[in-house]
Amino acid sequence: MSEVQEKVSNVIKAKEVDPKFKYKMSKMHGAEKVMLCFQCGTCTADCPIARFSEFYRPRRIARMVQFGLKDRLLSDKALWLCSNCFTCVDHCPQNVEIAGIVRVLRNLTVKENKVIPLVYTVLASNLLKGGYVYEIREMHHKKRAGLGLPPLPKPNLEDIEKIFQITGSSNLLKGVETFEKVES
Amino acid sequence: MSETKYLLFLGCVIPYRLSSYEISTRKVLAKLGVDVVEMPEFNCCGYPMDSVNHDLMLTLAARNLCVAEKQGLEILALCNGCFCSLNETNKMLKEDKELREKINGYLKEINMEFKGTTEVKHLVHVLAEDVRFEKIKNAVKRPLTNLYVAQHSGCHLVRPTKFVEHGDDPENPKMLKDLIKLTGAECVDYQDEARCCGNPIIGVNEEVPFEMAREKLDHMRVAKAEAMITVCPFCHLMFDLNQPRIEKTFNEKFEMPVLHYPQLLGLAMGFSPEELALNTLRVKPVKLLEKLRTN
Amino acid sequence: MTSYALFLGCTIPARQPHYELSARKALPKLGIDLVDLDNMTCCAPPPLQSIDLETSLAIAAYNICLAEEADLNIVTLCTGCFESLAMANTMLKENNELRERINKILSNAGKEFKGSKEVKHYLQVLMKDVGLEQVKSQVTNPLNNLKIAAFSGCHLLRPSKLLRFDDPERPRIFDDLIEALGSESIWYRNKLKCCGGLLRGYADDLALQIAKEKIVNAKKAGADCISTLCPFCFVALDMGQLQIRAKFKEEYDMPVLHYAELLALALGIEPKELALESHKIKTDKLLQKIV
Amino acid sequence: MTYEEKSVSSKFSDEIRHRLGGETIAFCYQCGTCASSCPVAKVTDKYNPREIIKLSLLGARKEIVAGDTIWLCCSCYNCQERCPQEVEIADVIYTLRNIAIQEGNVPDIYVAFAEGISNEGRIVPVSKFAEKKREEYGLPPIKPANMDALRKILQATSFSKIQFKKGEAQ
Amino acid sequence: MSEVKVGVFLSDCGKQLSKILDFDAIIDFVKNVSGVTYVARGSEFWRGQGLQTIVDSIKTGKVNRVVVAESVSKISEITITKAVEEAGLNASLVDVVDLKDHCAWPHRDAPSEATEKAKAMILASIERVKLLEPIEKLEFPTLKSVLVIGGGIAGMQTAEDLADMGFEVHLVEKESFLGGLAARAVRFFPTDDCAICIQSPTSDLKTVTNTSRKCVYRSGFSEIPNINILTNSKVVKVEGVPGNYKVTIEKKPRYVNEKKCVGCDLCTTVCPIEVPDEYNAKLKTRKAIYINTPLVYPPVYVIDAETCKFNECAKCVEVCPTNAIELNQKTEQITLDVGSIIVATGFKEYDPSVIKEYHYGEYPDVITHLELARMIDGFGPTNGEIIRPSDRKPAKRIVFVQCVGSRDRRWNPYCSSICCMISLKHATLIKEAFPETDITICYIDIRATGREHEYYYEKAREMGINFVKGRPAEISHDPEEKVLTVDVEDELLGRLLELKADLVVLAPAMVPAEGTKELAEILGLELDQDGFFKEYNPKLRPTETKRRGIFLCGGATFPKDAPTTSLHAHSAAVKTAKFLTKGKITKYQKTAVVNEDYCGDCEFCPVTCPYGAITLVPKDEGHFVAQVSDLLCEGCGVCVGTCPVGAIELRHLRPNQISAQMKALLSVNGTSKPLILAISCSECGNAAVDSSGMAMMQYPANIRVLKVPCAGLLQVQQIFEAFKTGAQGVMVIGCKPDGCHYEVGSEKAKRKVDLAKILLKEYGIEPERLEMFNMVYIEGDKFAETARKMTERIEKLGLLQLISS
Repeated sequence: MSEVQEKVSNVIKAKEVDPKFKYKMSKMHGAEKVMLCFQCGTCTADCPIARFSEFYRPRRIARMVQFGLKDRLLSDKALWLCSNCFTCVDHCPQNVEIAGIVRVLRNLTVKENKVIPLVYTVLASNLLKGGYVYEIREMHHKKRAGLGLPPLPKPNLEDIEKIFQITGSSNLLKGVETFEKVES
Repeated sequence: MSETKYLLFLGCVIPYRLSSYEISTRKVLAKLGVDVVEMPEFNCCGYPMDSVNHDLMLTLAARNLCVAEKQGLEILALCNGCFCSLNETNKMLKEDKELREKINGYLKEINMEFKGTTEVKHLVHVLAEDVRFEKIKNAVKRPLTNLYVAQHSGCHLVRPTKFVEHGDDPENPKMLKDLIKLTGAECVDYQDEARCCGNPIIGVNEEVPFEMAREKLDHMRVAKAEAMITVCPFCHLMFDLNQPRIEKTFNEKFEMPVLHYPQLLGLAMGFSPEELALNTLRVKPVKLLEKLRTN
Repeated sequence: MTSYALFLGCTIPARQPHYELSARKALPKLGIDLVDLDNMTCCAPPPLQSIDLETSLAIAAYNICLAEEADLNIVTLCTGCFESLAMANTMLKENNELRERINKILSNAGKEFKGSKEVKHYLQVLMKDVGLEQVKSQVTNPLNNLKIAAFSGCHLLRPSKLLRFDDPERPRIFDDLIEALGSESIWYRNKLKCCGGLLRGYADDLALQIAKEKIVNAKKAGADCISTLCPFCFVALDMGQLQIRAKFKEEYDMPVLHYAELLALALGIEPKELALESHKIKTDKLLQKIV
Repeated sequence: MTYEEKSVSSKFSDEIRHRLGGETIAFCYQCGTCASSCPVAKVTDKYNPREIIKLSLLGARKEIVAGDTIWLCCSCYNCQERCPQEVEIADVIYTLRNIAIQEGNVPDIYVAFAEGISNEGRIVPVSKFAEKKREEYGLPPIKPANMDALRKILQATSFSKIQFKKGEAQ
Repeated sequence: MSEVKVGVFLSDCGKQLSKILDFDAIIDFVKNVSGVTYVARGSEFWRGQGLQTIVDSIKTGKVNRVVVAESVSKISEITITKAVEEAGLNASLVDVVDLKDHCAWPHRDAPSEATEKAKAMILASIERVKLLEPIEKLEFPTLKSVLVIGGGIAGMQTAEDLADMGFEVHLVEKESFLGGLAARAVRFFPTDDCAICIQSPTSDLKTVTNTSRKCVYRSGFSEIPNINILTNSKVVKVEGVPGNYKVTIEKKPRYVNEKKCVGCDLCTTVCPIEVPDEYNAKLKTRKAIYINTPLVYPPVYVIDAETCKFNECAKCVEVCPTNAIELNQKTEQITLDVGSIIVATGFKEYDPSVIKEYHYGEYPDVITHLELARMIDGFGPTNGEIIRPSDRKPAKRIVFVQCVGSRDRRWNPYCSSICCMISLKHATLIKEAFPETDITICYIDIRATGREHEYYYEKAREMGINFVKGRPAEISHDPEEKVLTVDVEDELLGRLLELKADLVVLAPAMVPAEGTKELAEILGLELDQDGFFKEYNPKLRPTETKRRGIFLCGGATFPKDAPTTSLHAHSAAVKTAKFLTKGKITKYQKTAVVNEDYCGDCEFCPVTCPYGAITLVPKDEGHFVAQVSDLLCEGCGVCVGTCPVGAIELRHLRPNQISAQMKALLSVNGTSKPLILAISCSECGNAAVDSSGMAMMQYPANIRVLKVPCAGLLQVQQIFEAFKTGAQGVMVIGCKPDGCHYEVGSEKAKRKVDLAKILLKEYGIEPERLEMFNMVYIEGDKFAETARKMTERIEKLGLLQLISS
């Protein structure tokens, strides 16, 4: 049954569309110019990821934002395939920051859909625990000393904790659902 | 006789996995008379958290900037990712008053304030623009003639151009190339030099980054490079640590040693391979060292 | 009496005796004499066109040659047959080069396409030869209470450039003929859209989705039954309903009748003479409404 | 659908244009009227007439001919009717199928059609049961096709050169 | 006529030519030609001392025919002709031959062969001038008045320009009010200006301030002293010739005296008849006596004769305070004498109801841009509100559909060029006024190629207007939800969309205005493949037509935006002024002339003449003979080539001159190669010969060039004559068929050549000896190569054996 329903949704019906979405997006830091995109496709042609993945198409992401396909976008795991190389940002003839748009969409996915790749929760918890996004263990410190390197700077864990709280990030990550892999 | 002094920002990956980069950098900088000061306190640059929450990234980065401002020093970043987030945040907060107020609102909670009095530099910028070529050239004691290497500057050293003001060409980065030439080695041109290594998405997908890195390795091999030179721990991991797995996945052999730039420079300045921690590389530069010995 | 060479095609004689019976009984009542010719073969419909277009044109032309030899125009019941034959007829009449090419092939079978005959669908014959008024006047059992969702099928109308049957976006002929029987021909959403029948056999899921939408639209518009002209549409919508029930767990109970059957009923032919039991969706309730 | 050929070439579209039914393909300017007219495209994203034409024009011969998308057209001619450039889209699809079949990419159901036509002259064979039923209903016996003439026709066209084998195509 | 005395003036181009050609031998040869009385050699003859030599020899009576060997690239023909005329000799008794580019330079590798060819060339020129006859200068008076057809922005602008320049202008408009399509469109892109704004007249009007622009109604346009506005009028007949046309106008009654009506609106308050207002897209009603909007010109009411009950009712007559209403007005016939006519009839929206899947005309909420424009107009039927016509509720979701009936091979294959911008304009205007409106534009390509147009597109995106790349398949109506559904594929998403809309706005093709075809027939103008008036040459002679004195401007030639229309209108005004301003047309009688004794009853030449210069006039006993208008004839000679009986000739190139030149050109060979005659037109063909020489591209000297005005002048018998006279091969060189300077000449020549080939075969001569080529100036290399190849071809064929008859 669900298989059939999914197929019917091949046609985008008017009710799926959130015409206000693009305005909301254009107020977010990094996605301001999304409405200027005229779909030339330079970003996709430039994209090193798109060369090897048929799911990740930056132009299509911009189009979906313009059209207001918020739900489809936020449940699209391909968003997490952007490698942040900024080639698209540099080459866009309309100065649309596609990588910025993708970042905003990722933020929204975390905030509204409460979904995030597992790796980010791991990095975040490391950061909260030790100030570094990777777990620096005793072994690392010993090794450094052995190599004649100075001791690592001490993290201010209190501040980090606070920053997580005031920026709302702690709440964002609370009860978030995780997944491990994104298909390419 | 130190003329230049920076606050060294190590980031997370280097202490976790790539001491070789840190060791070689410290050795080389000391000899070039660059003074590095350790961060009095540290937190992650914020880059990995950008996807989670943009404000979080900005605030984490700004906190580091505040620490530097307090010290009255410019930041020297070794990692492209750290450079990107710190530099970008620094530029944005300086230019965008509204954003600055918002972030300062957060910082107030931890008794800090971003003032916009410092700068962020990458190791490459410090060497090329502050130390200057002349000085480096003079420090080269054992020119690495007859050695052919390929450079990989990585994305965040040159992009987005909007925030990187060091005059390097994002389509064809030259700074690192010029620095390599100072060591006496030849820097070969290869196809798509400015393309990404793929590392940032390795946490969610391995197939695509492996394909990307393989393609780059292939292009370098075609250009007859004997080693690859990086200036970013992420790129280095992608090509060095993952090289055996890439070889296995695609059933090809590259055996391409990947050196941090300070390792290359260090060799030219007369340090021994051991002093530069060349032995800790995954792809052993056996042939390369052999060649240098017989040179 | 006007005589026509009856082109039955493959599906009707093999699977839909109710269609053939009703046509064979109703049409002569209106002065149309149906002649069965020897040697007729497949009309070379889309599936065969998909295999090789040239071959199908040659086969279609072969059938037309038989009619030319018998000096009769062709009438078809199936719209698929109508499309293949009428399309070939027009193409060969108007394109000299193509005609020569096909005639070269036909010469192997001792035939030559001359282009002297017409290919008509029986609705055209009713409309042009018999006339709407004459049909009306022969109706003894008007189907007054029925709301009928006419579904002409694609190949009666399209490609309009070659078939020249009716306006492809605003067809009227079928509806007028339904109304001549005393019923109401209703409008429903996507009336002119395909039933998906040709996907049956290799893309059944898609075919059923398309058919389902048609039935739903007809039902929504208050239809008592769907009327078809093409045996493929009939299968897609009649048999299709059973498959839809199995797959989607949805029941529509929408009778599907060929126009010839409705015509036969209106002309006073007894239902039991028409083999209506070969319908998958039973027509009993509908018949009660008529009588 | 992703386009996998490394370069763009007009070889394939030339081939199509020179075949019966494929003449009009190059007029296409990708307005998409066909796709939005298509009942099949409405229910599946596997089939899109505009994309098939674009890929053909770009020269993705292998992808089109060996793929299964071309078999999803249900020949309703809606696209052809509405095309502002008068591209005979349904006919172009037939042409693509003709090419595919010639190259041995024959869906099983077409093998059955072909067998029907070459053995009995009908694509839907009449069973003994149906014959009997007809008699009961008082319908005349079915007249057989002239298989001799038909075989000669099939021999004279490229039909005879096609290899029909079940289970060949994916 | 007195004795022929030919003077031959040989320029050696500062001794450059004498390095190749043996001038002494040439002079010896020329001196011995009969009729030559004077030979001079110099370094140049087209100016200065050299030119004075020619003048002196004429003045002293030494010569009365002039042959000059001079490079034509120095405009020598013009200066020499002028000097000769001033010296008292008829200007047409001169021939200039180009020894440099046609002989010395292309044959510099074979000097002795070139010298022989030079002799033949000069001989041909001498033989021709001996046969030349004096040609008179003609004058035709022209009237200083202009008829402008069409009162839209193009017509008003051009009328204003001309009136300002002092011409008497009659502006004829078929509707009751001026303004045309533009007035209904309300605003223009890309400036969002009012459509009723025009450039204000610059003539000396004391009452009007001269600012850069003004609303039509306060521009004072109608008060320019020499402008005569005729509304409700159309042209029914045009007679006469350029400079002197007699035009018949039919003026329908307005039933309201324009001079008395004060526009008080009392009449409409009493009028009992109410009908849907077509002008306002039927979104409101109007009375039988009405005015389109308050801002129109003339601001005078009009009675709709189809609905008014006239004297049965006459309530308006009773109430009118100025007795302006005159129900007994009748249709008038007005005749005007004008020197020139400007067609500014514009274009209109195509009726999209033929595209049935869009249901225009069936669903009231499917409308066109012009109808939408009426809603956007603050003075319009909805006071600027955008509504659904079906229930007059505000339209919150609007879908625009581009290319409705244009770029569509079933209806109009061309791109109407302005609709993309109209949609952007309307979308942004609506979005500005009602930001909550959701607007989607479905397009195939957005064409924003004009100045500032891209900014418009950018602005539209920035405002949040949706763009869907895809042409909708169908618009359907959901009676329950009372909304329209637009089925479209968003190609860039690769998805099918079902857009819901309160209002669907179609952007129909723009097609020629009503009555274009009829007017073209009245004026004898050609229409292009899309039905618009055809310009003479869109690049070089825009706004002109093949009929001299008749000009075009604005949308009558193709859909145009307002700035382009304006530009076009100014251009037409300048062209018209240039044509009329001298009060006369002066030209040499270098025209065709008919020998009435041979001519009779066939229609070949009048049909063929590209200028309509030939008419058939009755002669005795019901026979007709052709008559050439010296005014209209351009002297190309296409008629000469067409005449089956040789009854028509050019005064300046009679057949005997051609024969004499052929004979002379083929009299001397001097090379070992077979002689080939290249008959070239004076335009592109000869330019190709020139340019090959200028670039010193080498070809053999056996190629002899005979220049004619147009290749279309050629007759089949002349090709035979060439072979008879000794040519082993014949090349015909003309312009490219679509670039022929006389429209049809090149094409006619090709037909002659094809026919001649068939006949040659009949006579046993290889048809390969004859070939037609089309070349232009930049193809000098092609000429040289063709000449070489043709020589090789003829060499292979061997000597031509003619059975002398």
